[in-house]
Amino acid sequence: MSDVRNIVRVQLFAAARDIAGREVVELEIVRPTEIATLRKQLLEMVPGLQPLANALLWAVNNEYVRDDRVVGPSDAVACFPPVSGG
Amino acid sequence: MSDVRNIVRVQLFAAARDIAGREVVELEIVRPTEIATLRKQLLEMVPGLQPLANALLWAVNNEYVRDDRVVGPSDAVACFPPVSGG
Amino acid sequence: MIELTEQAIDFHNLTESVRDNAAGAVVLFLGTVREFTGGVQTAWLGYEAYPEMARASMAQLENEVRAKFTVTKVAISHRFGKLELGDVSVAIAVSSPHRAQAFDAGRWLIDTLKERVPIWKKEHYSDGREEWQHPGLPTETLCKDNDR
Amino acid sequence: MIELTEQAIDFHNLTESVRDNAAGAVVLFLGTVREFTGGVQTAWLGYEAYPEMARASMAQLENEVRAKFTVTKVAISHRFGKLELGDVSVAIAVSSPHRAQAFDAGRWLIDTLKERVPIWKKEHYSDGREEWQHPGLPTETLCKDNDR
Repeated sequence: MSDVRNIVRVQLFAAARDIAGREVVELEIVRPTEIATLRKQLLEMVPGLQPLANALLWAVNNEYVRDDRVVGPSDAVACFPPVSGG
Repeated sequence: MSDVRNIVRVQLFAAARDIAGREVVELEIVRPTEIATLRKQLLEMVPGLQPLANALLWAVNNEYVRDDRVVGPSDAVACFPPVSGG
Repeated sequence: MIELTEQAIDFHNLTESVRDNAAGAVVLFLGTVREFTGGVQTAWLGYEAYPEMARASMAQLENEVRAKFTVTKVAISHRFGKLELGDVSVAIAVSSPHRAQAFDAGRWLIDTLKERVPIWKKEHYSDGREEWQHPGLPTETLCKDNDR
Repeated sequence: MIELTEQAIDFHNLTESVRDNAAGAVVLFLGTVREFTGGVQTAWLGYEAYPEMARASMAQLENEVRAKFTVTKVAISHRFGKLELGDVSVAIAVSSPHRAQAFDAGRWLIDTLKERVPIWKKEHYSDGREEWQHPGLPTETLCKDNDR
């Protein structure tokens, strides 16, 4: 199973979505992977996000997560800049 | 003029009005008189107010006043216990 | 806007009256008649006002809150007469460019109103007792026999 | 009560929903679209939400405010889509036995919502510029040419 190629769909919002020009980026992973790895892959795929890189927030299954959170293809993953509701 | 007898009408509210059994007490003054004097006259006329005496508030023309405020018959004078609106 | 009324307070209208394009925040405070206070059950409340001075005093609060805080609009309404459980006794609405000032101004207004505006409430308890609320006065000076 | 809506927020109904005989105080907070920020004129605002997480996050706020404060009832509604000047973007209503807790809970809710709930606003200025609001990010990373 460890060589099965899987897809993690990362939802983007607000300025991140505008810069990427799309609402979802699909990242290929070989096995359950840390957010830190996904971040690297996302920035390679969408270099325009580089200026926001340090500020981007990540959420898995509707909760904020840190860089060491491990995710698989069944998780709902999202990435976005600081929030400004209210 | 100094010997003309005048009447100051003191409006009472809440527990003070209930204890006195009336909404207005008329106090006779000989000349413009300090609140401190009116207080003494009021307590003589309505001894039941004695337990509240130290807490009673006085107002003249819709503003709180101290004991040394001088009032005459044309002033709107009121006396009442601590407020509890809201 | 200052109001002293025997009718139910229209707090929706009060809130609308302070909305303004210059404001980013509105705070509304409602005082409502609570059923239990320290285990004692209230049946209803009677509010009495010294009307002329209460209105003058609320208008003065509006002037002072404008001097102390950055507020765009202010509205204060106090009810008097017989109030049932859950009824709104007082409503204060404030708008401000920023939320911190709206909260601080609203809180200052209700705190100061309770200290200063000549309105009094009489508790009518479910056991038939009644009692004027006069902060700082010992209860025994305020309780009257119902038949007195 | 938690709501995320593209319609105008019915803050009267929201306020009514938290009234309770156990409460002596209700605090309502409204965030409204302000016309001027530091001399710059807003034409309208666009609010975007991550809907599933925004709802979960607001429900979590309700749980936390109940743990931190003595609150009777809580209601939170946030709007998204296009908002005009003066429109209500967010409404928070809290009831509590006592007013200090109602004010503190309301303030904690709006402060924490603004830090945490995944909703973003884009300013559309009267001069035609538009700009995502992303606190902490330098403006130049967020401004896009309108024709891009």
